Amino acid sequence: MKTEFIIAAAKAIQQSILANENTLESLDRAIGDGDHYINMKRGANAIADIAEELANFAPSDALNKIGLKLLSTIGGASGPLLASFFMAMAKTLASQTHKEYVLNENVEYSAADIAAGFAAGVQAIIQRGKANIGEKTMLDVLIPVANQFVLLATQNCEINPICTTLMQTAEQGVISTKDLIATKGRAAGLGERAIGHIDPGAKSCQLMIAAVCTLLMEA
Amino acid sequence: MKTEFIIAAAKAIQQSILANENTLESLDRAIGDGDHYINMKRGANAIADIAEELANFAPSDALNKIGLKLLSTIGGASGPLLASFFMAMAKTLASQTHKEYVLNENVEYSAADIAAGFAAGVQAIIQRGKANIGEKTMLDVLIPVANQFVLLATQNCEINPICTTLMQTAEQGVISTKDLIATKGRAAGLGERAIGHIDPGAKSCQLMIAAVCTLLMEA
Amino acid sequence: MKKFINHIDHVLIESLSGFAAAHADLVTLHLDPNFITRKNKAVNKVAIISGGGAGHEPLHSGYIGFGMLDAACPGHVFTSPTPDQMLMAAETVHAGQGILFIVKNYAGDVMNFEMAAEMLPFESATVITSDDCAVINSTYTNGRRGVAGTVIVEKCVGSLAETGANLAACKALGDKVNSRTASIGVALTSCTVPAAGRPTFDIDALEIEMGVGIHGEPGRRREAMREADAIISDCVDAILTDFKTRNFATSQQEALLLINGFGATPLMELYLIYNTTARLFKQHGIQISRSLVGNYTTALDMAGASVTLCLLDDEIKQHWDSPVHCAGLRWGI
Amino acid sequence: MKKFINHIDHVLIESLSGFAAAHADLVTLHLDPNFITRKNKAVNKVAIISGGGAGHEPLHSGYIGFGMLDAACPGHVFTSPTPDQMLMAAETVHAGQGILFIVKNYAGDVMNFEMAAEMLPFESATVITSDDCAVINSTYTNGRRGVAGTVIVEKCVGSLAETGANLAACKALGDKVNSRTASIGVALTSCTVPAAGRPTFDIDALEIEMGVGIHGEPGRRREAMREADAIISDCVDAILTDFKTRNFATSQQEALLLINGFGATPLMELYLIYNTTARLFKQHGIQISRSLVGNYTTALDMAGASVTLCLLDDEIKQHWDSPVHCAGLRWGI
Ligand SMILES: Nc1ncnc2c1ncn2[C@@H]1O[C@H](COP(=O)(O)OP(=O)(O)O)[C@@H](O)[C@H]1O
Ligand SMILES: Nc1ncnc2c1ncn2[C@@H]1O[C@H](COP(=O)(O)OP(=O)(O)O)[C@@H](O)[C@H]1O
Ligand SMILES: [Mg+2]
Ligand SMILES: [Mg+2]
Ligand SMILES: [Mg+2]
Ligand SMILES: [Mg+2]
Repeated sequence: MKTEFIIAAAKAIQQSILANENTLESLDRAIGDGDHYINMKRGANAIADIAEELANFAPSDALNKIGLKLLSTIGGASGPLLASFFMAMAKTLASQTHKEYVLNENVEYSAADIAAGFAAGVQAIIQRGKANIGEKTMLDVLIPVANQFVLLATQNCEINPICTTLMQTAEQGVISTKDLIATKGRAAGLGERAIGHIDPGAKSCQLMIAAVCTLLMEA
Repeated sequence: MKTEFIIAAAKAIQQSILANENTLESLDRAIGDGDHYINMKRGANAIADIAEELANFAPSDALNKIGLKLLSTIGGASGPLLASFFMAMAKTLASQTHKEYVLNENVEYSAADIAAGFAAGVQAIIQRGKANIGEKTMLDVLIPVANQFVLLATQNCEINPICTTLMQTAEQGVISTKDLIATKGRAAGLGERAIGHIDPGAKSCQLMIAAVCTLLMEA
Repeated sequence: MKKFINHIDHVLIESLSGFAAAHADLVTLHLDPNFITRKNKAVNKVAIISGGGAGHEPLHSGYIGFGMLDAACPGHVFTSPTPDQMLMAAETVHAGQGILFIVKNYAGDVMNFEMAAEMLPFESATVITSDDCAVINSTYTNGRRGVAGTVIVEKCVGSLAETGANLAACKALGDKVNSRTASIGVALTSCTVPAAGRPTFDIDALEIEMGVGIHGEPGRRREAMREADAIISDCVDAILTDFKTRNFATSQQEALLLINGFGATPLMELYLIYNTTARLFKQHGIQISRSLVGNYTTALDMAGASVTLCLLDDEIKQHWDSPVHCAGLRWGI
Repeated sequence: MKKFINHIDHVLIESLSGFAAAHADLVTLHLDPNFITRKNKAVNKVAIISGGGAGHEPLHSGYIGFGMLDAACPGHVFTSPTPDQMLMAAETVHAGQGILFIVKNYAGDVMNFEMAAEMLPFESATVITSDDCAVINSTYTNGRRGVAGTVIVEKCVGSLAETGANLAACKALGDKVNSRTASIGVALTSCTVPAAGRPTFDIDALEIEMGVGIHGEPGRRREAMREADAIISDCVDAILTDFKTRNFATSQQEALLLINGFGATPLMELYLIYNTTARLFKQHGIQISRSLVGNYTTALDMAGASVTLCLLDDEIKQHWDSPVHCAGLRWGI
């Protein structure tokens, strides 16, 4: 993996978030406080703004910087959660790096390494937010995706089928939030009234996953 | 004049005011603060409420009581002005009464006496409000009506033609306010913007005059 | 109309009762006629009485207490109170040194207070506040309206009266503060008088009313909605022009800046307005040394705000800074 | 959306700057990261820091000053602030006795403050306020929201900290006040977040949102608009039921009643609400001995109000009554 790719992925995510303003905003207006799009946009823009700076770092360090930047720009519930994700993923990847980093060089990671990093990120979200699957949060996308990712990577699947599957899993995760009662996050106060609405954080995670997968498949 | 007539007139006025809610309210909303109907209604209802009590008094005393009651119920600009009218009219009529009052008996007043009382009332409004004709206030109705009334009464006109003329004069007075810039009252702040709007106080005075004249003509 | 009310005929009494109950340590409510007095009657001082239509809360009842008013007479919503209220209030709070009425300059208020003063068995004087420079003064009209600057007049006169100053001195200070004060308001939406049940004026989503009165009276002109700084800049210009026209030098002057919300404008926006206003006045050489930001003279549920500048001198500053203990204004005590 | 703003990206900074300028005697504004501190740094006491999304003014910046907070960290409108703000604020106000964070119970706020606390080089504790009884508490959810009762917690803890009490004692008092406090809110209209540009929720002219949150979060249920007393009666019942469920006796209890406006509801209506609320609580044997009526925890331009009842004991009463000198709350000083 090259830091270049991380930067390209961050830009793809930014574009996808910006293109889904109406969706994200109206989802959070329905069962939250309406700011999820603004929060995600602020975060995505902040990362795009430091793209040049990130280019100087090893992939794991770049991911950690992204985490710290998100932590100090997003705020809200999604800020510390997404920040925790990137910082934990960075930590796991760093532990798999054994060579001194040379600028712009590729750092060798297996699909399994990256899947482990992703899973560690999701685990950090679980720890930080004390939520789990079925609580109508971003975890309803992230946990199934992490599980699939680890499974497929250890089965030595090709990148394209992995991406296709993860994108599908993420979409199913989004849809699964629709019929749930929320027990974490702002929608937890709504009881039955949350039913019928998709969780905004789940949707934005799916968008981010799709953006990165699409990029990988195009490459 | 019998106090009975004053009470009947008060009730006719009350009905006319209540029947013109929309007109009075929208006129004051356009160039005032929107409360003129509410003020007039409060005053008219308060007089209707004390009708029984009024029946015990001589006409001039009843008029004075009406003035005091209006003073303590209407408030706003129209309250002290209308109160001053009735108290001054009462004073003038009282000065024309020379016999001890016997309950329910008619007190003899010539049309000229009553016209003089009316004119004294209008004079009191002029003094209290320091306004005159052409300032887009109730005086644009009251001054021409008072002048006509005194003129016709001293010419010994019949009651019906007097009433017909006064009603016409009042209506002309109302219309005359339409093209004026206000220089007194709340509309004075509006400058040119007041043009095209009828003054609410002028309209309610015209309604009151018409109500009393109609009653007289029916009698 | 969506309001917390039970019946339009009871809004006033229920609200006054709530006010009196919430501030039972400070005030006493008298009904029929309605007026509110200080809990602890002052002795041997000029008694300060104000009043006006309801709907401008905390004005005037919220300014009853040590260092400010002795009594307030609330009228119906946006309607002047009546002389019987003022007479009874005066009788209750008179403390041997006469009565000073503080009256906002509206035909109704002026005439009702005038009639009360004529009937009053005590010595009295009246300060008429007329700080609203939206209405260009003219000998042909009944003059400028009294708006948020009234709070500054009541605070300073109340402070002076507490020192035992006589009626003439209190009136003189009130007139001075009033003359050194100018205000202008802007409405984004209309207010709705409960008894009317609908907005006093219609206003477009893209319009503002520049120079609006505190009863929703139309102002100087209807304008296009613009960014805050452009609107505020016009307000600042109106105030500076007003002082200039009245021959008050503003450059190098120390001043009190009051940003007043009309009732439905959040504090967040009022502070944003303060930020720009203070900057612009400073650019004109005015030194803002005292500030007040909040809902001090409201117009029911109108969205909008007014800017008030009061040119300070040592006397006004002293009386502004002195302790005050009211429901709506409190410091030093 | 009709607001006094220049550009949605500058609302926060311009408003904070206005706040700091208007209260330059009380506070200092720090930018990037944004936080506000007391002008005069306290010495040798627990430093109290709160924070949360902007749009609830005067919460929290308006409660910085003697007897209340040492610093506040404002987030973007309705969005939790971030750990870097809290860390810098803590560094600036730390006075040798550790840091107490007061945090309203929202996933975002709790997690951001938690991360700050983990990174903090000082001893710290956190009081999480959760007075909103609209959200029926449950082990399955992240619990009740922190709303207007937060002001009472901040006032009392601030007072105790001023006496030199240690971190554990401050945290204990904060937790106690929070547990003895219950609130519920009602919205008549939605608020509009500047960056969103349109109302957070749609609501009919004949509907209210019972149990609304201070960010316009939906509440218990959408109901038909009714007369004030009927709405308030439901609020009172919700609060009494909540205390009962939590095994707090309310009968014969002395209490503080806070009627809080959400931003666009006039004081006149808030006092009317106070009137009914106090009467109903009294009918249930509660003795209302302290009151606060006004806009203390707002939701931008939302029309609506909340009722908060805090069951007093001698300790809470003492710390509520003690002198406080902030932009948004001041007495005895
Ligand atoms: N405890 C939690 N665990 C995981 N995700 C959470 C948790 N709380 C909230 N979320 C996610 O955060 C999203 C809301 O984010 P956002 O709107 O940015 O923050 P806020 O709720 O503070 O306004 C929710 O849709 C949900 O997916
Ligand atoms: N100085 C005045 N002289 C005569 N009439 C006046 C004067 N000022 C106001 N008015 C009358 O009072 C009317 C308004 O009455 P009203 O709405 O009841 O009181 P307010 O203006 O205090 O709200 C105006 O339409 C006008 O006719
Ligand atoms: Mg949100
Ligand atoms: Mg009127
Ligand atoms: Mg009026
Ligand atoms: Mg949020």
